[in-house]
Amino acid sequence: MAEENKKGADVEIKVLFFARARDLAGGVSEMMLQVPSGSTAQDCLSKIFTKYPELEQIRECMVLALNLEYTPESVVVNNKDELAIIPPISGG
Amino acid sequence: MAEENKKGADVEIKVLFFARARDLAGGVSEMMLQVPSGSTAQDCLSKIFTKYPELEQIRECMVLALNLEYTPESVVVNNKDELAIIPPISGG
Amino acid sequence: MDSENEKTLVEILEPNIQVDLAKYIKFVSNPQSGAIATFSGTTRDTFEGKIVVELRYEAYVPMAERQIKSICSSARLSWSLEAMAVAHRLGSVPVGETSVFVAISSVHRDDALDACKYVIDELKASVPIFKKEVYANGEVWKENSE
Amino acid sequence: MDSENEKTLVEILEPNIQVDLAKYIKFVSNPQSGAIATFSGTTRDTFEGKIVVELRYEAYVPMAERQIKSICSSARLSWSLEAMAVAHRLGSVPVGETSVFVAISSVHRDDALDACKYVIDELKASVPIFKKEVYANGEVWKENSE
Repeated sequence: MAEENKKGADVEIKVLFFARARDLAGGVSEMMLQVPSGSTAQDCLSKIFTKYPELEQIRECMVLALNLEYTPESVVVNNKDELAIIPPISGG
Repeated sequence: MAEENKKGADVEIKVLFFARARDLAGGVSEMMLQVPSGSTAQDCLSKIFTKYPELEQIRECMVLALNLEYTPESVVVNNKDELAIIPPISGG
Repeated sequence: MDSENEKTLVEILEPNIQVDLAKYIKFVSNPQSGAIATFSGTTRDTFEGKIVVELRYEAYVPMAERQIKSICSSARLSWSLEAMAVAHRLGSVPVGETSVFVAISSVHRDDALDACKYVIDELKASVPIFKKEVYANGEVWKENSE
Repeated sequence: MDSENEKTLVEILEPNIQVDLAKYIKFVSNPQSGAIATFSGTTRDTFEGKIVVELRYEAYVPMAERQIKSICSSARLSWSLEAMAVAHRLGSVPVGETSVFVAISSVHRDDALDACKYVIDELKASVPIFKKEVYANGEVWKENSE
């Protein structure tokens, strides 16, 4: 993936919305998102929140997962990564 | 039962032997025992141990139950009581 | 609680009767409960390197039932429990089969889980049930160390 | 242990498939084990005084499976365990039915009992599964408080 992350080139990631996050995103469960190479998950979130401002309601209680692992927002995303918006969990 | 416990009159109890206690009592699982009124469980034990001296092997690790409850040896037995010799337990 | 007796089932099973786990799980299931914890004690094939053929259990049955009921009542004082079932098999229990089963339901999970551990610990510590381990070359009455 | 993967079963069940307790108990049963601890989470009929009609679950399935397997591996570091099975149902789970089931076997009972509590606690704390409570007059996404 390093080659696809050349300075200035865009990377495309898949964003997943679950449960209340999906509801707040108007029922959308997944979307593709283009961001500049070197962008962090937080940069992605800014674009996502611009598109779906209702998500602000869970801004303080949601977490992120990148490629099936919980991740801090400071992580740099790579092309074809899968970023998930995880609202408060309630399994069991 | 109080009337049957007049000073000097005998009381009759049932004695039960379980597991290793039964083995040490030659396979006897229960016996009737007459003791003077006012006798304690310890008095009963003395007679039982005279009859089945092999029981000395578990003297330090056995406990007693009187009428389905664990009991100290100092308890006074009454007519028709059921006294059980409980070797080390191992349920489960 | 008025219906405590109806919600506590204690059974000492005669030889050759297997422990019916589904029956006891069903007994403790109800719409009020959000949690069911269970514990099964099973015969394992080795003990301290010796090969176990089977375990043989006997009990002072009426006292064992009384003691187990007392343990259940005591557990209800410490935790908020819905239904409880405790069964212990007698006679021969072959390797892999269940000798003792505890099932407890509660509204919240910690109550059922903690009470389940308490009940099996107390049962092993105080209920007059006796186990003989049968090896290929002998047998011995066991003593719970705990 | 070489065979750890063979001895750990994790299943996220599609909607309308009930949790088959007997199947998972059988999976964890084996001659080496002396203990099996299980936990069932079931839908209860009321929550904070409101009448619950059903719970509806969804999950980030591949991540949930991965997280649960990670929890099982972590449990094996803390306790000596034989086999582990964890199942979680998706879709609608009516009152009285099981949404989550954990079954763990071990040689000695404390390992299975303590690991069972750990696994359900961790599952509720970290696995991306989401529950909507459906009442007679509305519905709400839940949040595990623990």
